[in-house]
Amino acid sequence: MAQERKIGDVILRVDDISLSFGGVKALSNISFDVKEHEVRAIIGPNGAGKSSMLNVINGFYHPQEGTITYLGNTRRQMKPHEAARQGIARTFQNIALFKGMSTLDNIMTGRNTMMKKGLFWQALNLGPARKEEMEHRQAVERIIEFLEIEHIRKTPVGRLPYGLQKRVELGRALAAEPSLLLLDEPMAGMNIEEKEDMCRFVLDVNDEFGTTIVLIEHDMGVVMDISDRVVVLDYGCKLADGTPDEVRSNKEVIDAYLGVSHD
Amino acid sequence: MLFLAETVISGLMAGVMYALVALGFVLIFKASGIFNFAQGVMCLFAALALFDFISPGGFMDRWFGFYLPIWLGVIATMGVMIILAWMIERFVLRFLVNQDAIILFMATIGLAYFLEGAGDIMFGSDVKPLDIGIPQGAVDFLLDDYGLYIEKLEIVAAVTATVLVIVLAIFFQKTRVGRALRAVADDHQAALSVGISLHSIWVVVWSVAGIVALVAGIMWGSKSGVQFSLSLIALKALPVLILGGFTSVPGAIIGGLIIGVGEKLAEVYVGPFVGGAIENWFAYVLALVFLVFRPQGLFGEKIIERV
Amino acid sequence: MNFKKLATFAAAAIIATPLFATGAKAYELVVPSLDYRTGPYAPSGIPYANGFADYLTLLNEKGGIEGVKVKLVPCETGYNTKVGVECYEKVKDEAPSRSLVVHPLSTGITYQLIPKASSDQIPIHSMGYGRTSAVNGAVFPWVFNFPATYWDGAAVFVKYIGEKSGGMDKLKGKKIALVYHNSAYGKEPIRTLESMGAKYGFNVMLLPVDHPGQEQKATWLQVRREKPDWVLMWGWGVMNQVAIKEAASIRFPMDRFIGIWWSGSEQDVLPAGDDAHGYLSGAFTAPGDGFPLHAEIKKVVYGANKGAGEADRVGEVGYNRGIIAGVYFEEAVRTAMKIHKTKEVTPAMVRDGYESLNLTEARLNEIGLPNFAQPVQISCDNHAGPRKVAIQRWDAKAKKFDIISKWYDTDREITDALIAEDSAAYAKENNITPKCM
Amino acid sequence: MFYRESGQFKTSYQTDQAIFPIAQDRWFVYAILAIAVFVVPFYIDDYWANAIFLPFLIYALAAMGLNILTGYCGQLSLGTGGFMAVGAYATYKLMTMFPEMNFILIILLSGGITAMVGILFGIPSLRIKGFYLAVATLAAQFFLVWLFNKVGWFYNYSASGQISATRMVMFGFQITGPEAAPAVKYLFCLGFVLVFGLIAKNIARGRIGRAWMAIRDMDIAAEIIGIKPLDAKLGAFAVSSFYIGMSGSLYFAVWLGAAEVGEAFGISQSFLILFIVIIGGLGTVLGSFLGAAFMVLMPILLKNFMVDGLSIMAVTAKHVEIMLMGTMIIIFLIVEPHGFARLWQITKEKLRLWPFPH
Repeated sequence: MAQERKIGDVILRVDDISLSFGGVKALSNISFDVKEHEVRAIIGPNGAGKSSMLNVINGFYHPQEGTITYLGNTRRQMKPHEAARQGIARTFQNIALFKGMSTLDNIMTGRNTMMKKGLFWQALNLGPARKEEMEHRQAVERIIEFLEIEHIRKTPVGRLPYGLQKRVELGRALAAEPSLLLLDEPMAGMNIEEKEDMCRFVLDVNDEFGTTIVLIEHDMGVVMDISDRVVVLDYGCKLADGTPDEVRSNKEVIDAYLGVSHD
Repeated sequence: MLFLAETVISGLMAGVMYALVALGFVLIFKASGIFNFAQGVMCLFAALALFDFISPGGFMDRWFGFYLPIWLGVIATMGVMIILAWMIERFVLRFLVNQDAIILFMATIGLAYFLEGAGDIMFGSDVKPLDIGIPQGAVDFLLDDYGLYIEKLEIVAAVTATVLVIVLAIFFQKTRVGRALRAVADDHQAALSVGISLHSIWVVVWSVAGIVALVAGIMWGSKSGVQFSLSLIALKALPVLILGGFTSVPGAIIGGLIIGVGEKLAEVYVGPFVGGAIENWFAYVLALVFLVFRPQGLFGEKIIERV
Repeated sequence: MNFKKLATFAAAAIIATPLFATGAKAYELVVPSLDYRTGPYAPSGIPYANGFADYLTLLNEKGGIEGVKVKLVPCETGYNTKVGVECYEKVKDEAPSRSLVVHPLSTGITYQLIPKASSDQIPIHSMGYGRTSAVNGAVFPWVFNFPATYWDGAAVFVKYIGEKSGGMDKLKGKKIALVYHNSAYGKEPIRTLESMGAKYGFNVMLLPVDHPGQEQKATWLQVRREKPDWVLMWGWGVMNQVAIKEAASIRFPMDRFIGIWWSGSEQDVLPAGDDAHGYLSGAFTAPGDGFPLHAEIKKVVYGANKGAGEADRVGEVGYNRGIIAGVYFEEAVRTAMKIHKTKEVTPAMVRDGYESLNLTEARLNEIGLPNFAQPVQISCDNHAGPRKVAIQRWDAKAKKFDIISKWYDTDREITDALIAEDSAAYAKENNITPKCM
Repeated sequence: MFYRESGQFKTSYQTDQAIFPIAQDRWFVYAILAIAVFVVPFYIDDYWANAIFLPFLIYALAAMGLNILTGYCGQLSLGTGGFMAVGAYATYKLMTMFPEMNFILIILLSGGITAMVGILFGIPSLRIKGFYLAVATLAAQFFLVWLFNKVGWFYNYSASGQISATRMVMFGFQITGPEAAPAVKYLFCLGFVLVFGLIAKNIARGRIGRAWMAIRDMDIAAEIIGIKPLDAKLGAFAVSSFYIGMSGSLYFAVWLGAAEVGEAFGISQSFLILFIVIIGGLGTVLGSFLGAAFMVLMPILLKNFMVDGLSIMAVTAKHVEIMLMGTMIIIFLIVEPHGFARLWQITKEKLRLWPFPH
């Protein structure tokens, strides 16, 4: 079904990104691009630098070298909240929800950047602030409906099971109506059914909202099924880049995954 | 010039006195992540107990008709502090495992209230001059021959602090319990999984902190008498803590010295121009300014943020 | 469930209400005692509270004042202003007589209560503390602060220094340091000292010490550097003993170190041990238990096991102040009974009693306190009475204070001007038209 | 039995987002309010006002302020006493400089001034976290107290450094000063607390409140979804200080009438407010009220019960009271670390299901 979508122009390109912590090199000279509306996967063994790559894209890590071009703007680093305001949303490998808040409030935070009414109106809870709140509530309710989590709307997320938390986190990212969605292992630790649900949501998001998605995933079956193009990282270097089929037949990739020693 | 030296030395000595209190905080924070606000009251409690063991007319004397020699009194007080540690673990901490840090912090304030009230009921609110034979007054030959004023008590305190730190270092590095403590400090879960009992570790660490409190209590008690205000020295130890880092024993010492010297210099050289009594807030502001540049304190573990 | 909660609350509220109405009983003279037997200042608060309580117990044992029993209502404040106010509100309407007078026993509580008690028509007796300008009874009709004020203390100390220096003109160029508790109380003498400094040409060096004052290294280093000729101290609590110890360490001569009366009780000097020998302080009562009254208290009160404290602590400095506060109260009530010709006096009548108080040496003799304190005569324009202060010296070997000087008069030229200025400012701020009642 | 939600359908998001969505809760709150406004003022006397109701209301207001900072935004502060002092001294200066100024305006301005000071001392929070920040806020506490003690301008150079409130009259009622009727003082504070309680609730459940809670629960994730830490944290410091400043203003002018900075606004004040917040429940407006009620009433109840009820000597009672307060705090933290507000919620949930246990 992925074939029917119109893949657009490149919206994000990273060029020669290098990142190190102290003396440890996390990424070296990574370049790849992401096109509009596509599902782009980043794969690689543990410690390959996948999460670091996402952290660079949304401004949390600041690379020592290289540039990121997003929507025509080229830069080396930015503040995470700036990235968010430009339409980059993400989920996290270890769930980073706001544990003390309800599902509804968590997802509402995703729309915070779009809410403009000031302290004064909010304090009085009258007129504009109230209207704005209701509009956004409606948008969030659509997402809740879409993710099928109506029943846990008012539950504090800290009390939810893992699979549902992952779903809420996706909801929070979606609430920001991102143009680029970064998913860090959205299916880690899930059982088959949950994974299938999650796959469905990811593809639906891509289909219905046309959101460009960059995802990290370990389950090769899932990756090969849902992604348009795949980047393979190993020890912070890019091994391969191409369609799932191309990558699957790449010798270096096979070596890396089968654990053939590098001389 | 001589006066400057005197001020610096006084500051260093005062710093040692602060460090003695800060040490107790560090031990407990390191091993259990608890910010123990009761440390100051523990100093008071230990000093009160010691006084009542060794003094004619004290609690012991009144109830049993005899009192202990100083060395035995010190040992007995250590016993009291260990029992106290056990009780704190048994009746308070055990029920608060895995709570938020702020809840534990509050619990220690509750504990401070309790000990304050209990100490007053048991030992009375009078000022008790604690005299265990620590020399008082200025070092005579320095004052007479060189015009340099240094207090004997503070030299004793400095030596005691040095010995204490060495003993603690040996305890942590060489003994089995000490290694277990360090393991717990590094990673609670991992330590538990290799069979270290958190309960007994907490008892040990609170006991050690109690004994450190006793040492601090003796020093401060000899200096200003044992009474209620002794518990307020906790407030003087806090800037030392943020400067040195909550988890570092050497940090507590170095932090204490920096704070001591800093506040004395400020009070003596800047104070007169702004109306004086600036040393209290100056210590905090010094620590604060320092923190802005090094958020984890002087020797604290570097904070690495992850998602 | 909700109702149950409410019910619990209601039950609790009933307990919270001050318990009134103990049935139809004989008229009693209610006097509250805002003790502070707990907290950081308890060592100073306990002897005073005991002296006051013991004296009133003695009065009752002897049949009360003109046959009317005194009802002492203690309320523990811990020297905390807010608790003090709570105490005041709780006891002020205590049956049957209401509170006839309030001794706030702390500068902070005094300042709180001055407006409140004035509007409730309850006299305040802040004995040797509180607001100095309350000397002016036209502005502060409900407040009494005899037998002396802080400003009198400061003035007397300067006089004493002048005398020891060989005359007031010898004060020129001298340096006098003031080590003070950094609070309203500690700041009291500053203005007096500065005015006197201007008059006599000495320099005043101010050294504030923050609460609680366990660490005074920096203060005494400054004393060492500046080498003042005299050090005065307005200290409180642990600050006193630490200061005395520090002064001894830097070898500051004790006979040039004078504390105000609240820095001059046994609890302030005992912890400093032999170092404190020769330390001076102001006094408005004689120390010791060598008076007939003390013997009587020991026999009647402690003999009947009704003592508030321990018998061997009768006669401490703080204790004697408690006694004299009791004596003043007794005499004020007697005077009130005489003026209004009733035994069922009200607070307003007792105020008149305080304002017309005339306690002579003969009467003090009769009570059993010969040469114990200065005679007191109060009038509307002088609520502070004699305003005389003596100097006492600590003998560390005998462990007792001795009065070593004559009773000095205050410097009225300086203090009266300051009092007039301050009370006028208060009157203006609070729209009071000064008027004698 | 009567506590049931069934039959109450919400037909719009607005009703769903009301403060008390359940009808019985609403009635209960209305009843309490009715008692507070129409019953209490007729029975209140000086003792009830000065010992119980004024401290309760004023501490509740301060606790709301600290709750915004610590409970909602997760920034632990021990500087509350210092910020209350800012409010009080601002009020004093405004009162004496502009005697004709409207008293409500004075209080609001005092809050505003405190908010600015709060922002200033909040700046380190951008770098410093947790207990380090808590200790750093003590710098504010000690510095502010020193400043008001030392600089004569703040207390109009009065001899002792005490400040005392001038008489303020509004609508013909005297609000400050010893002659003010207890009912007037009570209603004045009640008005403030109710209005600003409502405002706190509104802010907390909207965009700004969510941003604070996001920072509290996970500051890094909050930044990644686009919340500016600078705005959120300093905003919390500002709003929190505004509340604390107002409470300091009422505390000084309406309740105490006179104050000395070291005594009235010392570190123990900071701890007291923190206790109220934690015992009441972090991150709830209701908790600020429950916590304040507990911390104000408990010592008085204990004291009156022991001294008047059991005839224990006042001094022993005081020691026992301190011990019991400590013990109760510990027991309470063990039983319900999330405070009274959570306890209240659990009770309601139980009630909803009653008589079935689950």
